[in-house]
Amino acid sequence: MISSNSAALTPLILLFMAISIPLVALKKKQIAFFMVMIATSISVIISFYNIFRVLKVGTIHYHFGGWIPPIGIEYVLDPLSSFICLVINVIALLVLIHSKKIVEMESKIKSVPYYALVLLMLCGFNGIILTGDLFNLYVFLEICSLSMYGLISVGEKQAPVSAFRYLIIGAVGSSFYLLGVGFLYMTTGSLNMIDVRSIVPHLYNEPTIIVAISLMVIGFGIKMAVFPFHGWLPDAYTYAPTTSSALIAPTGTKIGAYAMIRILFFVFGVNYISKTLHITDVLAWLSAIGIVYGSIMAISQKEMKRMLAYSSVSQIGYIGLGIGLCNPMGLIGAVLHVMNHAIMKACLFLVAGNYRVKLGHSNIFKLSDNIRKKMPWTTAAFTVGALSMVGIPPTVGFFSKWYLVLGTIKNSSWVFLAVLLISSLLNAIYFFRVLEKVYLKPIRSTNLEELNIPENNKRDEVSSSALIPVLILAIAIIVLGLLNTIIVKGIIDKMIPAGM
Amino acid sequence: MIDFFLGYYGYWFAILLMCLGLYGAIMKKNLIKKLIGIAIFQTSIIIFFVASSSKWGATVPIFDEKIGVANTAKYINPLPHTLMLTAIVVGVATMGVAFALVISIFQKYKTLDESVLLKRMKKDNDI
Amino acid sequence: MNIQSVYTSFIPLYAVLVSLIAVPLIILSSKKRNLREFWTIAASLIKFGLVVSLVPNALLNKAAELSIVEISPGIELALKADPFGVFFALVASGLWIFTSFYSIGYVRGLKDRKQTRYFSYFAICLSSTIGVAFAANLLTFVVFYEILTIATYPLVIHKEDEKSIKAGRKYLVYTLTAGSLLIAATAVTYQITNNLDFKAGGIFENIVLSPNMAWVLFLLFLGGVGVKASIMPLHSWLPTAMAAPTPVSALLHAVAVVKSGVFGIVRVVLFVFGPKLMHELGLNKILIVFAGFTIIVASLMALKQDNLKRRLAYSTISHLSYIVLGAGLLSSAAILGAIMHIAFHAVMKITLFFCAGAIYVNLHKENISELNGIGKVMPWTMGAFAVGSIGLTGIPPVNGFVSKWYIGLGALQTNNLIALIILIISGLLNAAYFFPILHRAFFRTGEGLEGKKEASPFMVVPLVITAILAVLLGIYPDFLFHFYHLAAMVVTNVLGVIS
Amino acid sequence: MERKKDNPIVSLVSRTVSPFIMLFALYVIFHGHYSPGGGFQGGTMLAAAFILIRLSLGMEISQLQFKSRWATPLGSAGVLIYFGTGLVALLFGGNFLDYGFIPFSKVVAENRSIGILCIEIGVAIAVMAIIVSIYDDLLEGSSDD
Repeated sequence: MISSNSAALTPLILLFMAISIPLVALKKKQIAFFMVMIATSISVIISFYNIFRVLKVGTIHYHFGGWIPPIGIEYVLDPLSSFICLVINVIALLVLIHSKKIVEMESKIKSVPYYALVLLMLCGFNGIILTGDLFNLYVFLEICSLSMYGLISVGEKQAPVSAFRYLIIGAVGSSFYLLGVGFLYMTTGSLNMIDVRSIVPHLYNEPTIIVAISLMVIGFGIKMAVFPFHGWLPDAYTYAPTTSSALIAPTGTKIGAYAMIRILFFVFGVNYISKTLHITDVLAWLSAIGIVYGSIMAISQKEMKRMLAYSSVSQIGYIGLGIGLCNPMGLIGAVLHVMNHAIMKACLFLVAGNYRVKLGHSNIFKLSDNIRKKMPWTTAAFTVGALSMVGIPPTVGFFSKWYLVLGTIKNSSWVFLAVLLISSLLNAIYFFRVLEKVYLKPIRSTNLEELNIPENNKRDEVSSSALIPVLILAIAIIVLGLLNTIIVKGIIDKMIPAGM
Repeated sequence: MIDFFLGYYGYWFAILLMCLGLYGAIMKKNLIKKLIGIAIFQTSIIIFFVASSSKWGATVPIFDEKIGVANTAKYINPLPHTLMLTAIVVGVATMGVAFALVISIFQKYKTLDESVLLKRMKKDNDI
Repeated sequence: MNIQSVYTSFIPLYAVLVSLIAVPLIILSSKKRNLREFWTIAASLIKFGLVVSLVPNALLNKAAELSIVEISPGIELALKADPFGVFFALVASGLWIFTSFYSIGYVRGLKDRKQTRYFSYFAICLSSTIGVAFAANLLTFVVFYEILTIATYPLVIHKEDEKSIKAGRKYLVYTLTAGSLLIAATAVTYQITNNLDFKAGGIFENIVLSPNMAWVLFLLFLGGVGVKASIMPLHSWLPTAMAAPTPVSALLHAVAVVKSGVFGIVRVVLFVFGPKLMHELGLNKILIVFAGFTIIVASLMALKQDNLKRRLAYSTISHLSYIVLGAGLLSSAAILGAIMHIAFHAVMKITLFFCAGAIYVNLHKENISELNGIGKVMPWTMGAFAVGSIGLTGIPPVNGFVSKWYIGLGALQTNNLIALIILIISGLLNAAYFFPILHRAFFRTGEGLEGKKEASPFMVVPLVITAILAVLLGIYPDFLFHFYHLAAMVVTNVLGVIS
Repeated sequence: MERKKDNPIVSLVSRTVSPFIMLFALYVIFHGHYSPGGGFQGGTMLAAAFILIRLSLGMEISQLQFKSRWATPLGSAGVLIYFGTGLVALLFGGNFLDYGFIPFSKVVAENRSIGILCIEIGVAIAVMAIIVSIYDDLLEGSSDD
């Protein structure tokens, strides 16, 4: 039974837990956390199981209610979806382990509805990833967006405003997508992705199709926060509570990226997108601008979470650029960077959260080197993450950069090559700024007579539940960097769409 | 030419509403008015879908002896309507969340006017 | 071209890992300093032993090879101890032993803080240097090269004062930019050839390459490795980075970092582009021009430096360009001389840096104008200094003469007289900026030197040994380490002629 | 939030109308699967009936009719009914939501109709509860400032 339904199980289990939390945890609030743990770990196990099954037997289709598509809704497990699904669930599990103490500490958060929302969002993510139906994708998109608004809004004082801004932009975005679906349905008469894929080639010169594509791309561009549509992101990430930002920053935008890949390459077809409409070129240019813009903005920030948010904007640019290059290496780089950036950003945001727990702030200019003496492990993890963001081998960051560089050279698009290299230097600027703060003494206190004054380098590390996930992520950054070829050859090579 | 305008009046109406809603969502300073704009925008899309599936001289797609199964032309395509049912529910949910946000904004800042709001937020950020 | 045989062996990997394994031990024993220093010494000795154990096979032109893990489809993180790699690894690991003894004396003499961080990053630097030496393909080279860049940064800013932090920033800006250029160059190469394994005679040997592409690519490579090799427009981080403690300058800025830069250049010239292509497209002209310019200008700038370490830094810059020049001449003798100069210059320059450090720790003097009469106070130190400077000037019997002789010979082989003239002029300039120091030290009477004695044996013994080593290598270049044979082997592999 | 409760016309009309609205809502729900209508619409009507009482007679009285704190659990329960139906189908070897496999009776078509009815009921309860709870939350949100 599991094996026959495993394709659909992850969203179902998450949904089930999400709606049963308010009932079960009505009396005892502590149950909520454990239910979340159960749900996420089960979904992680299932997604592992799924990915291995996909690698063994190939693409798996699951028909809801036994209705055969295009009438019924189907879930599709192909290498791409199973891979992204796995990444999202694992990151979510780690972040939620980290959230144990944090959510208790944040006074504003009511843990029961908070965790229910978290699970609902994860259900939305899994649904978006797995579904093979355009309208169903819209529904899941709204589910996860709505829960994201909720998760963001319980943060600091400014949080509701940023969540509201996100809501306005996000609602417009998803409405655009819905409109695109409408146009597509009007022309093709089908909502099933595979069906549409088979119908669309006969309608390539229909203006309606072009309208549909552009509407959908705009909608996902907003969800994915590619350059002109990134406005909602920095505030949302900055003011959201630690757990929310650590949960949304690595996963939320990746979902948009995934949907973009899915729609562009697997619904409309590579050649049409790249050769006829040149939408990918537009995407690539926007992403390139976003890369530089995000890095430069990140340099000018003094709040760590905000800096990380802007660096997310630029990293999303990497993914968008990889998609826009529209060649195998570029796609490998993009998909690999979806994983890598999820790991790095989760690590860095959790570190920022740990700093907030111990210092009450994460303002870069207030950091000093006794924080390293206080929390050596957290700071070490931050260092690893930072080096990976800069792209120092053998961390994961270097290798996604490597594949993207190969992709740009394959298209012999030197501007993008330059952009990639420059952005890694800009990353170096704003991350080494933090590392200097964290590792070096303030300048004046280095004269000789002050050296024999004992400093308060008392260990004050965060609790293990908050530390272990960070360390796991930091180790993963290096290990996955060295083993990236296994992933690339084993999984990502299999998801290169036809005609690329 | 004329029937290009008259023949598609449903779509024209939807487009009109759409522009109206976008204008409201973007230009209006009051948060509630922004929300009304969003609502109008979503409604316009619903109208668009329904218009796309409406048909003269056809009835609801429920089996009817007088028509029979054979000539499906007499039935309206039900799918867009069901989709829009879902879309309506989604819209309601969005509105619910949005109003909750607006309330908490109002409790924190005692205003719904965006310009005033931004001023007060700036004061917070400086602290 | 005599064929090069390959056998699998873990020794290169061990040689890389030894000092990495030492790092946690050093950190754990940070409280007990003797134990900590013991780990450093042990690691350096073991590493040297491992490298030496590779020499015999390298002399038989058998390369130990090991591919660790595939880091990109078709490209492996692979180590290969070919004669050239063994040569460089021998220099680096051998001088690390002296440096670790020396730095014990140095940091204790200054009662320095953060010695643990100092020693651990030192170890990391060494393993990445050995990795650079043994890298079997370009991507592996890039990986270790970047690790070296990052691991050096904490040592440059070790003093943590305004000056050194600025120096560190400058260092990062230069080297990281270079790193990105190197990555770009590597990627382009991979796109063209689909193969990144270093090959004697060049990866591009049998591949038609459009001249424009080749020029752009070569300039990219030059930008990538030229920064660490501090070719003239890209040199200015090196004098600034002299803010680092002297042992760091000694090892990293006379041996590890800059030498991995020139090592990279020679790799690129001989093993990526290959002499044939270089010659056909006239790419070596670029090298000769840059190198000649650098040699002369750096020597001139060294003349007007009063800070001893800065003067040494500029002399390093000019001597690095000797190697680049030799590689650019592309004749057997020149390449031989260039490769030997990697080792010989390292020996001499590390002696000089040790002397500078000893003077600084003992008398707290950094400027040449203050060195009057210290020859009488620190006879051993200044004696070693004299040996080093004589060698760098290129006077027999010190080893500097040998390598310079071969480079000159190579210049004659390609009857490239300008290069020869450059060599002669720079010899004179070397004399001009070194001998005044000796004159001050020995033939002038300084004041305020009463009761001052020689520096601690920890520091004096290593520098005396290196000085003696310099002389021995000058008399008998093949002494003990077969530097000459290894270099000759490389030349044979690349050019297929016995020089 | 001060308000006049003793407005006879309003209270009388709303009291009289609201049961009929509920009745019609139930009709819509239970005929949803073979005629226009269904869970969403019926649920909304039910909610409208409750909200009418809340509007006209104020919180105190309407709490006797339907307590605000029931709303969230009831909503979850509604979704659970929906979900459970699908799960039962899954347990009996069909795909998720494949009512044909739920053994209400011998005839598959009958199973389907009963299954969809369960779904409609679940949806109706959920929608009703959620809309009412949205109303209540907005009310208290606006009242406690």
